[in-house]
Amino acid sequence: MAVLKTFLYLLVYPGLLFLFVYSTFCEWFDRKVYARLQNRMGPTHTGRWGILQPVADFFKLMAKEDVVPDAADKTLFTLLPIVGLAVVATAGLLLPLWNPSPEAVGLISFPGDLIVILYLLSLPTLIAFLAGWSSTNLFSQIGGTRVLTMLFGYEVPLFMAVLSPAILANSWRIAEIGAFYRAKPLLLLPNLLGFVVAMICVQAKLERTPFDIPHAETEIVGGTFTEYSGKKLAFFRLMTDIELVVSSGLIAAIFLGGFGGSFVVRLVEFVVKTLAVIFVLSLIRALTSRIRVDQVVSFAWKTLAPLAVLQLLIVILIKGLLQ
Amino acid sequence: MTDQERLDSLKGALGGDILEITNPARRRFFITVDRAKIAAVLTTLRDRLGITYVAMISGVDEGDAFEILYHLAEPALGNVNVRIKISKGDPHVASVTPVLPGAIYYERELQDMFGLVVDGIPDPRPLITSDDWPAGNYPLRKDWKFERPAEIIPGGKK
Amino acid sequence: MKFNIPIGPQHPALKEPISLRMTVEGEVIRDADLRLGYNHRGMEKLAEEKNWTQNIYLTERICGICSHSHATCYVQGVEKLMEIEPPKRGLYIRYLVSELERIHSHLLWLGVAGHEAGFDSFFMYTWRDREVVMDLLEMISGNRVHYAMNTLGGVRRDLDEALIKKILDGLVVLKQRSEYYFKIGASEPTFVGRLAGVGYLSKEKAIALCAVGPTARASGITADVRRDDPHAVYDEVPFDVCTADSCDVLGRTVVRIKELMESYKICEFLLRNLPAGDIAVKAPKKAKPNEVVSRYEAPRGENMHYIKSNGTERPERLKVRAPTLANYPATIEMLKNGFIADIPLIFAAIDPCICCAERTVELVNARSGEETVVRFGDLRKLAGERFAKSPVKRNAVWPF
Amino acid sequence: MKVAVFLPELLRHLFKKPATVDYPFQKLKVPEGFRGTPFLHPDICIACRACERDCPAEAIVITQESDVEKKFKMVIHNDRCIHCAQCVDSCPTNPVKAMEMDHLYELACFDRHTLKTEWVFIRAMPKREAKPAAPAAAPLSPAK
Repeated sequence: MAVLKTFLYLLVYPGLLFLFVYSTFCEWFDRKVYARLQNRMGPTHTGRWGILQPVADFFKLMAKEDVVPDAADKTLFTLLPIVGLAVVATAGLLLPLWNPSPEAVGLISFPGDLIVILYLLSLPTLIAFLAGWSSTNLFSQIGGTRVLTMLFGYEVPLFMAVLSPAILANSWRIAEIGAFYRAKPLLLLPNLLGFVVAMICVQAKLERTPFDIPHAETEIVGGTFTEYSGKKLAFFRLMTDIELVVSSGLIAAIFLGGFGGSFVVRLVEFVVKTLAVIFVLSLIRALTSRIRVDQVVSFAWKTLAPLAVLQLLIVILIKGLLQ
Repeated sequence: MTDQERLDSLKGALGGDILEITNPARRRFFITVDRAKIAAVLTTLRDRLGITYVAMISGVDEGDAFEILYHLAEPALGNVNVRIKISKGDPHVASVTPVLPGAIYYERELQDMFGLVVDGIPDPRPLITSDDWPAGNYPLRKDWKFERPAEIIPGGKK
Repeated sequence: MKFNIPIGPQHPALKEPISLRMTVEGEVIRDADLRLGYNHRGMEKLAEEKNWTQNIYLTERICGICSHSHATCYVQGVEKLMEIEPPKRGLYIRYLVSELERIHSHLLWLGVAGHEAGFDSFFMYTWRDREVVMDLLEMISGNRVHYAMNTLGGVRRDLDEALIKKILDGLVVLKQRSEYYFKIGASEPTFVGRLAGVGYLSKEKAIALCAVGPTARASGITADVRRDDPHAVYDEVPFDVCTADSCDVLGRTVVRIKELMESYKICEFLLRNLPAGDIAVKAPKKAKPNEVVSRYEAPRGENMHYIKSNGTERPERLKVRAPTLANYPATIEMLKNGFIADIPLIFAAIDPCICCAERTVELVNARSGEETVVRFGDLRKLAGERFAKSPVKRNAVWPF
Repeated sequence: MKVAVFLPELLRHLFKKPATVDYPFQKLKVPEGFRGTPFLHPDICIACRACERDCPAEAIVITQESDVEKKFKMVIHNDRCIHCAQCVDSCPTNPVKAMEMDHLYELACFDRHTLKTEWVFIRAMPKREAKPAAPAAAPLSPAK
């Protein structure tokens, strides 16, 4: 029975099925908001208000011809999308959706899961680099190097910004951080700076405008995923969508507090908070133009990193005052 | 500046190099010069009248000879067209790119379309014809005819 | 490490086929080479086989964006050859459409610049507002792209009072919107950061390489055929030649926005001073043997047609020089020492309108890494082999 | 340096009606005078072939069916037509043109043969009092 239950957890909720449904919904939401901000209609055709469009896109891609370049390392080329999807889906399990009570320490909530989720969120970037590099296409390789170059820019500020609320809460466990801020919602305010830094870094991690440099279509065609097609591309797209859900869920859990309560309330709270984060991310996407990769690195180290350090200082000072 | 003054300044600059000069419309001058002197004439026009802009080079096949026109322009002078004649037996012309670097694409086009040989051109690759374009086919010569293939509509007649 | 990247003939940044081959070191471009000939339709040869009337529509189809420019350039030349003088009202309407076309072309360019810089919201807004001028042109001429307003001896459609009112109203909206973009686009930091200092072309180089249009004007050259060699109505219309001194893509953007403002003024002037009378005179079927050089300031720069007649219904020679060809040498100069990320911006900044050649394929052989030029015939053979080996057999057969 | 200058403009549009329409389900009206596809009024046509000669796309073909009857066949190849309406301008019939343009713009189809339209008609005689239609001089009077 316990095995069956675990399978249900992994496959249905909060595992693959839930992540698939919710991430496609989030993609639809992102596309719709982006379109409406630009005075367009966005997806309209599939389902009510086009709500099934990302699902339709996914299944359409699954049915397309799958081409592997002759010169590519076939094993790596084929494995990467699956590994990528597995990594982000695992990260999705760690979201404080399922097991938010600070007492219940178990498989998917344990001290230090914050570090694990951050680590799992770094992996897709490396996978994107490997995907670009293994497809032996000039554009993919340029895209791959750009992915890595950007990684050096935003990763450190993101870690510092995400860890500062944890330092204040004195815990490395997402559920406990959530519980701490539920108890003292006013302490969310000092983390505002970190929230802004984290939002920008997540935007860069998700490779969305102004940081969509690795797959800037007008410069390097499809970028890292130029050679990918069919099922593999569908997996990569799903990976990006789940990554969007997980990172916005992480930010929502750490920076946005909450009320707690029954399962349904918690689920609604999660959905509202992540959609709010995604809305802001879409707004940034519509608001800016793509910058160059050298501008990203200098912006990250000259602006974001000092701000993140400042945030850490603020948190440490407040922590000292509280004690 | 009136057209008469422009005409005078052109005559003054080029002097004996002009074989014929006409002014058919406002700000339009057609000068005929000897083919050997084309680079020298354009250098004079550039240095003495400040004409640095070559708008295009056009050619007409006149049967036994090519008529090549260098269309130049200058804000004050208007449009100056320098004409040379090249016999088909000896289709060589000197490159003007040392004088006017912007002429390179038009000279390559001349090579493609008329089969002229531009001597001293820095980049003699074909500009618009494909790499497997059959040699000796120069589309804008009057004796080059293109047979239009019969129209085939995919799907066949109902 | 140096390597070659092919941009085009098929590339998302290019709306038309052209091949740019970049030699890059890391992200910096060291050298650039240009290959034309993917879109050559043999129009100059074809024009020799069509009569004067048919050629209006042929020249109109040289380009989709500046269709009216080529047709007008051709028509004003042929009218000189035929020695006919179009009536004033016809000329006013003809150049009103010219200016509206300049507005639509510059708005289109602004959107494309936004898209190439990855600023899609700007792209969507400018193109939405471009619809206003497209609708006006559709109301005037009956079509959105190929207006077909020109005929030998005048224009084909008249304006009535209601339409004039509509155009003036539309211009007010457009003016407001453009001023807004000028303010907003110039102060969005990520956008300006992408444009400023990119694609530098010094004034000396621009003169030497015969750059034209906004590309030249952004390098501080005050060249504008409308002022230097006023054709038809332009010596009666007050307007300024817009220039910028920054010699970069930002300068080209500023020049185009300023030109938009000038075009609104010109349109208003033409509409308010529209003379009464006929819009066209009858044109003869044949033209006496003569030759003419016709110049016209298209949105992208100077358009030049050389037309030679031989006394028949057909031209002896029609030579067309589109402004983009004149800007290619300058583009190569601009690309050197730029970043890969700036290629689409620099290339788009000359507003390329590739109406040149066809039939060759140049590609890097991905298997060996060697660069080879594959002939079209070989490529077709390769495709055939691939098709024969392919496990899935399609029953549709391509008819050629 | 200002940051996020586009923000008010973006947010303003969030709840506004979109500028685009849901095309296949919702169609915009084309203006009066839109140039669609040319068609023939076979009862007026005098078969002068002015349209055939001036058509830049060579989309109009007129053939005589039989010598005695003055019976003509006209085919408009809509797959070649460039919708310039020069045939309407060239048509010398007065006051009603034998050639006219309709307002259709959805011309896509699966088979190019379905785009051909064909008329077989007896040539109309030019009226005595009207100006004799001279095919050599196509009038260039503008369309309304």
